[in-house]
Amino acid sequence: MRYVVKRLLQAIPIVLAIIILNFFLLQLAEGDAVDVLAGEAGSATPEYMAELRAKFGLDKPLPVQLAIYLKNVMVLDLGYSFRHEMPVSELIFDRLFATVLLMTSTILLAVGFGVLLGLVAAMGLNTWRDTAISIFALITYATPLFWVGLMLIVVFSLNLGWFPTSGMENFAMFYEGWDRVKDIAHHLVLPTITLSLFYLALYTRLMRASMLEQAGQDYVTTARAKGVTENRIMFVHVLRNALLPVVTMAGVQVGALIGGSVIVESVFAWPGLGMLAFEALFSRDLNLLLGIFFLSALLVVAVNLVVDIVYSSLDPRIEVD
Amino acid sequence: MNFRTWVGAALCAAGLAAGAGSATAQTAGGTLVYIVQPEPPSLASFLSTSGPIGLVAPKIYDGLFDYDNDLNIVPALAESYEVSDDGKTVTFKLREGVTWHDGAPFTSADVQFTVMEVLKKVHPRGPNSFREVMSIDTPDDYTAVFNLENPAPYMLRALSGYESPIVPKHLLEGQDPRNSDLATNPVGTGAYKFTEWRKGQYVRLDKNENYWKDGLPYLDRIVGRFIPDASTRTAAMENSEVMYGAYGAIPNIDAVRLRDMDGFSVTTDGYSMINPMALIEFNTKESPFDQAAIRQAVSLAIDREFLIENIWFGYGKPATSALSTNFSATGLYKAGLPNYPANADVDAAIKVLEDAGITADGDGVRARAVLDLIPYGEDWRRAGEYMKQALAPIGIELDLRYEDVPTWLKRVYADYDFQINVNYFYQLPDPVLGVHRHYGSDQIRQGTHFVNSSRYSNPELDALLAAGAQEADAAKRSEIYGQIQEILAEDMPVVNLFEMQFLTVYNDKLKDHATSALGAYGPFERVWIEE
Amino acid sequence: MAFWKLFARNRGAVIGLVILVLITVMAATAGLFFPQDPFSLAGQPMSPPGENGFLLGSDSLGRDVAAGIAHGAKTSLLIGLLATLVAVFVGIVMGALAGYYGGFIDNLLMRLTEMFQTIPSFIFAILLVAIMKPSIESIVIAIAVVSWPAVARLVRGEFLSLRNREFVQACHTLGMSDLRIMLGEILPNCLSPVIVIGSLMVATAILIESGLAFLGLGDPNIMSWGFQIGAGRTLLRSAWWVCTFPGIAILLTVLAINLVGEGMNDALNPRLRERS
Amino acid sequence: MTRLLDITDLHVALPPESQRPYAVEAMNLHLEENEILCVVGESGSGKSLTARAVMGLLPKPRVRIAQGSVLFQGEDLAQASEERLRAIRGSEISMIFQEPMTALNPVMTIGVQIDEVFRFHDRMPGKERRRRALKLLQDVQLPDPEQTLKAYPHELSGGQRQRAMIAMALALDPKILIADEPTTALDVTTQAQVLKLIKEMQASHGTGVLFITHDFGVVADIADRVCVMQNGLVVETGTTDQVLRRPSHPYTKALIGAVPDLVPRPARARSSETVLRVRHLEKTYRSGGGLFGGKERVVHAANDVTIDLARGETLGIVGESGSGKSTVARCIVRLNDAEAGEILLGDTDLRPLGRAAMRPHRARIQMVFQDPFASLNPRTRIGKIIAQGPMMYGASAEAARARTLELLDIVGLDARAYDRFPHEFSGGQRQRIGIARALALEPEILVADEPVSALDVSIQAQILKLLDEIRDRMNLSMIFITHDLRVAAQVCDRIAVMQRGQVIEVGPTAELFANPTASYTRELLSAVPGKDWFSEPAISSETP
Repeated sequence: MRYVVKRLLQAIPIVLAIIILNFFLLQLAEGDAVDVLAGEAGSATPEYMAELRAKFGLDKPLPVQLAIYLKNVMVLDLGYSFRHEMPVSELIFDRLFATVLLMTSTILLAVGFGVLLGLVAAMGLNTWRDTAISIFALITYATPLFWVGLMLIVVFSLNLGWFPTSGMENFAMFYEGWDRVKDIAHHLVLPTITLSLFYLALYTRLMRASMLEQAGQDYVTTARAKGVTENRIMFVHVLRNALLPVVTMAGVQVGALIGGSVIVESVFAWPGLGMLAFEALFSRDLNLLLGIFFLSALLVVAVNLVVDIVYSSLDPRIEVD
Repeated sequence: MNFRTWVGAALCAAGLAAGAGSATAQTAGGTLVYIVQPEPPSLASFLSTSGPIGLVAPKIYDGLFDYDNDLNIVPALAESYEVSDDGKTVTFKLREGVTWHDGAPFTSADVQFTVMEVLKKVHPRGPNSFREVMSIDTPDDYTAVFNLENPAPYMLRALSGYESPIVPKHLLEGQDPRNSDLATNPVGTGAYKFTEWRKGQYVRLDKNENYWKDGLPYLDRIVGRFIPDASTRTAAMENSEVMYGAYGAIPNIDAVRLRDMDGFSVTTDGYSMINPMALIEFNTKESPFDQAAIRQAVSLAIDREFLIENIWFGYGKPATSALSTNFSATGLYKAGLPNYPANADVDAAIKVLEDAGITADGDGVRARAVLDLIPYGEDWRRAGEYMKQALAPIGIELDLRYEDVPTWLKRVYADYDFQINVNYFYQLPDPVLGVHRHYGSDQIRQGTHFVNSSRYSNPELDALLAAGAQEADAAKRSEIYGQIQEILAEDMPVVNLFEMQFLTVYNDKLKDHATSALGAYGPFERVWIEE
Repeated sequence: MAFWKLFARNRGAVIGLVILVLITVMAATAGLFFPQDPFSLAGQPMSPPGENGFLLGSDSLGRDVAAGIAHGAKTSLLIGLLATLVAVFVGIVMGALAGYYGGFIDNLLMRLTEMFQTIPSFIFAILLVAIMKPSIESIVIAIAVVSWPAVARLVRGEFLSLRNREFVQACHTLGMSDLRIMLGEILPNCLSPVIVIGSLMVATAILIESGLAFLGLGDPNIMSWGFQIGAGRTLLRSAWWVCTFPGIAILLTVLAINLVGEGMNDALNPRLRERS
Repeated sequence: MTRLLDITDLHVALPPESQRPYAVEAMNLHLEENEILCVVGESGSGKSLTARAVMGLLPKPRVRIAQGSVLFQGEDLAQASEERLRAIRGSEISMIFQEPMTALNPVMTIGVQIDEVFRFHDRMPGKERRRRALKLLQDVQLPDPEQTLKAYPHELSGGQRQRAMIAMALALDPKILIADEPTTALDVTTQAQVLKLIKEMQASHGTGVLFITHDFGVVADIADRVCVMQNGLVVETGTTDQVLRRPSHPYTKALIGAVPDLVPRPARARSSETVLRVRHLEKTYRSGGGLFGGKERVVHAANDVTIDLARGETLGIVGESGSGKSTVARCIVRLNDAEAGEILLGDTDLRPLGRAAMRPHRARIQMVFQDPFASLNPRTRIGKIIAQGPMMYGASAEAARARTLELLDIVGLDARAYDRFPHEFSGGQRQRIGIARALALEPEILVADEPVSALDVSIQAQILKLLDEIRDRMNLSMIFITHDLRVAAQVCDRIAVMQRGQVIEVGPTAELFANPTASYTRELLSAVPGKDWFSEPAISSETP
């Protein structure tokens, strides 16, 4: 528990720095939320726009705006979205579920499959299985995400009709209860596959290398010298040690994953934070964008915490107290 | 000419239409899922004419009128209207027994409040549409009398539920309409009631059981889905996950493909009130486009057919004047003007340039400029790339600059920091509403979007525009607009490229969705789904 | 020489190198085979591959897809290389300072690195490009900004372990300056892993560029594979070739770079172990 | 006696690109019940691969048995199936390794790792397995066996880990125990304990032990019979007494001759001039802790250390790992900053000097490092490594080159070394290069930190000789850090013994060896392996 608190305290300066950095970066962007709103509305007088700016607090000097924002963030008030006219926290929490769902399923699939493929490849080193897995991993990594996404839609939604093309739920039906869970799971399949294919390669390769490295360690020789079976050596001795770098990598990847999902969210109309951030950026919805950066930073910190705990449970040398 | 008009004929027509509809045994019930793209910022159609709002809000709010596909007035909240002989008083007889979604009765006070306190004050186009309205009298609950300063025949074209939604006075009075809860929680009199808006996913409207048209709407529910990626929208349409997509939701190229498939159709109906025109805006205050000759040359060098054929896949009509040919019905459009070739005329363009003394340097370049364009999608990018290629042969070398919406808006309309800009405008049902804003000196309004960013100013034209706005006589009006178009064909502060034809792609099971001139911006009360 | 021998032992790496060389040659000779501007409207729009004189077909405006791929190779490789160079440079400076001096400097620089790793990187790249306006420069900078932390961490780790090596301490006892120790003694010894990670970064940069282009954030004035894909993605269902061939080009390049990177890893790393 | 193992004409083939075709060639060897056979040799002699060949643990297919037989109780292990070998390993033949930290799986408890031996060879209930594991841990004299079962390897000390390994190896009472340098990574006192343990266990179980080592001291202490290997060939086999006292093969003779004598060499006259005075030096290391708390660990690496170094003398600092001897050395050359005390070089206190102020004094104290592989930059040519020092202090390129060539000659290297890279040299040669580098600045004091502990014994002798020569020739004063009392006896005029950061005893080498005052010094001296064999002047060896 103390460890958790400590980690969270350590994260505070980082999160603040992220907010401040992005706050000033966004000031460099031309135009503001009012321009966008007025542009979308079709027409607006300069007086009206000035009024709007005053309403959003955009007329105040920058340091004051920042100070106000930071003061509010301290009490976890993320402010009001200019464009959506609702509290940022509400907007984000609406999307958080979808993001966390996609992220979790992607990590599980990518890590799970990556570990499995890496394992198979390492065990059949230099056989056709190893080669096939390596080539598969490389190709999935090298294929642009949106291409994979669109192709999966064409094949699995249009031609085979197995999965819906997009969205998170069936909006014609509005299922309840278990049916809804099943419906969401059904919608989750294609985006998860698309997103995890990219990361799959990473974990496969890492796992393979890690297995090979661990297989050359002295303790493996010891285990052999004890007469332990090869299967146990692989699946008990080596596997657990080989997983360590994979777990570390999974932690590092989380930040990238939230961002990397923009394209997948766009292709599959998945209502996640990535797309929201994208739209917020292009509508100069400062509060919303900063809120997303804030939350995703927290998310990364939280996931890393989980990763640390998982790591320490795998590796007794690391202690979390 | 007598301006006194009863709408008996229109009423009759509406009745016929309804009768014809009922003959084909509509199925009641079902959910329509249609594409709303992008996700609207709010549902405050009284504050914003933003496209996606238009796709949702008119299902919730009614206007005084609706319009059929031939732009005839169809009564809605107003059962009939009467225009005085001098054209300065318009009396609307309102429908009785209409209630708001929250149960409150709809009365003339709502109309008065909406126009005077909301539309005239905070609607983007309201101040223009209702500029002549001085006051509105409400002799009784179901009569609204508009007192005008000058006759405003165009006003009657701006009374749809999309353009001028009637909003509930009891929910807005005493508040700043720009800050009201109504924006995200709308309450109207329309066929559907607002139920839920799941950000990033959909907005859901359910059937209004107390709708004033008996037996309507047929559908139990309509759901507007937000799907950011165009290819995915097409796939969703193909997979029947959505049944309706308008305003280019399905890219033209895919629309063409779907059109040729069983079960899907494409229509260009439903956009006559919008009248969109693709065009080029020039910065007329800065070299090189401060000379009319070079602007004419641009117009001559662009192959309008090519644009339509290869970027919009055949949907569109080369522009031939400052006004759309859709205005020929009202006699305002003038044909046979120079400088609007359907196919590029490079020789003519070069001759214009040579005659004006704009000569090429050693590299064959006469002028260099940066082309901006409206950041509203891939088609426009293609258009920009095409223009770069099309203008090279006449010695105009373009660099392309694609920026996001706020940057672009600020550059063009606030900073005037541009040279040549591709854009599109809605000409709307009357030039006063949609066209004047491009050209009038009074429309050089720095910081206001979609007005005269060319900063073209011509006193002669200003006078003609003023006259045209008030002229009630059709023949005289036609003559005035003829002159206007002639001047613009020479000066070309704006080069019209082509009349856009927006596409609506729909599943063939979806019926009666194009009964209104508003099309996708219509109320959808008669839409039904075949089993 | 020994490097080549080890490298050549990895068949995949050699294949990758051959592909990479071919792509580079294609980029260098694009002007020879396709003298026309790749943006020029060369003929019948939407021609399928092999028709109307288009080897790989033409796009919706009648631009030659093959010419675009040849000319785009230059841009894509350039973006990949430049972004990597910038990222590697920044990463080395940060990582070297942090790893060498440790303590407060290390703490500060690593917090900074952590910060950049905490920001969702692709969104951040989008943000940077949007702010700086889409152009080659802004894309390169954005990619570099989101890529350097990985290099910094790697270099820091290497410096941390190398700074306590005896040969470095020997330099201290000679009274050598810090800068000279960092540049002359430690850096050359941690270049191998940096080269390996750098090679993979080139591939990632090319992918990021295509992703940015997909979202409409490419440089419109310069032909690149990302541009082609962005321009062709709506045609995917009607004219598959417009977007598929550049996609394959990206795939091949990324694949080749990865293979070469892996080969270098194999060739460089055991040697490093053996020597130190 | 039963013959347990009979190796005949064993050839272990190396991969094609190796320097020689066979790691082990035409080996004939046998092991009897209840005996300890030491296979001794220098690095690269093939002794370890012999052990692995017996266990069937060669890194196949690159290294394999090409020819010959390994008969275990009549069964040829070279032909045995993998399944059969697995059955034998751990139950009939078991093995312990050099580095107990890496040889144990870091993420599994000792208990689980011991338990595996039972699980894979014997069907017995969990309770019984646990009981036997506890018994084993008691047998190898591990404190608190209950707790140890639950412990992870990193929670034990080096000696405890090796004991756990031994427990594991002896779990099923194997006929043969193969021990591959099991004490090399341990401190001398721990080594003595572990050797004693192995011997006791062997005696009580009647095990045949194949003991691989490079250390003749260990051989002397433990072996019944000895087999000497050189470059894959067995050059001599015989009883311990035969081989150690009457070696027949010249290589064996040379090896034995190279073992430093534990009897100190005759004392030399000590100069009255003191060049370096270290006074009350303090240095602590902190780990953990930091801004947000956590347990901070403080190690007092130098605690009130006071030593003097006279001109021309060699002062040895001896102690086990963690005693702080290296810390003191590094503080003197200012690689580490001491917190308190004085380091008086002449009249200058070096301790408080900043970088710039220190620079003029740098050249006066130079250092020779332990690891010949890590102490030379792999990317720099030898010439530059040596010449860059003088050049930094203003020597011209030609002068530096001339000086470098001269130094190469002094340390016994060819002038052609100038343009080569470190990896082209052997360990001993590299150490010579390191010495040349240190001499390049013509220092007054040379600090040598375990300069020979990574070298084979024959090379060791050469380097020690070189250091001696140089000291005399250049009138150097030397601080010599070592853990090896034999080495210290041969090179040091005086010795300071360190334990836990403190100097517990200082004195002239001969006196200190003869009459150690501190009990720890006595403990160290008594733990030196083979002291009874190699202290007697009667040994027939060519003294270095």
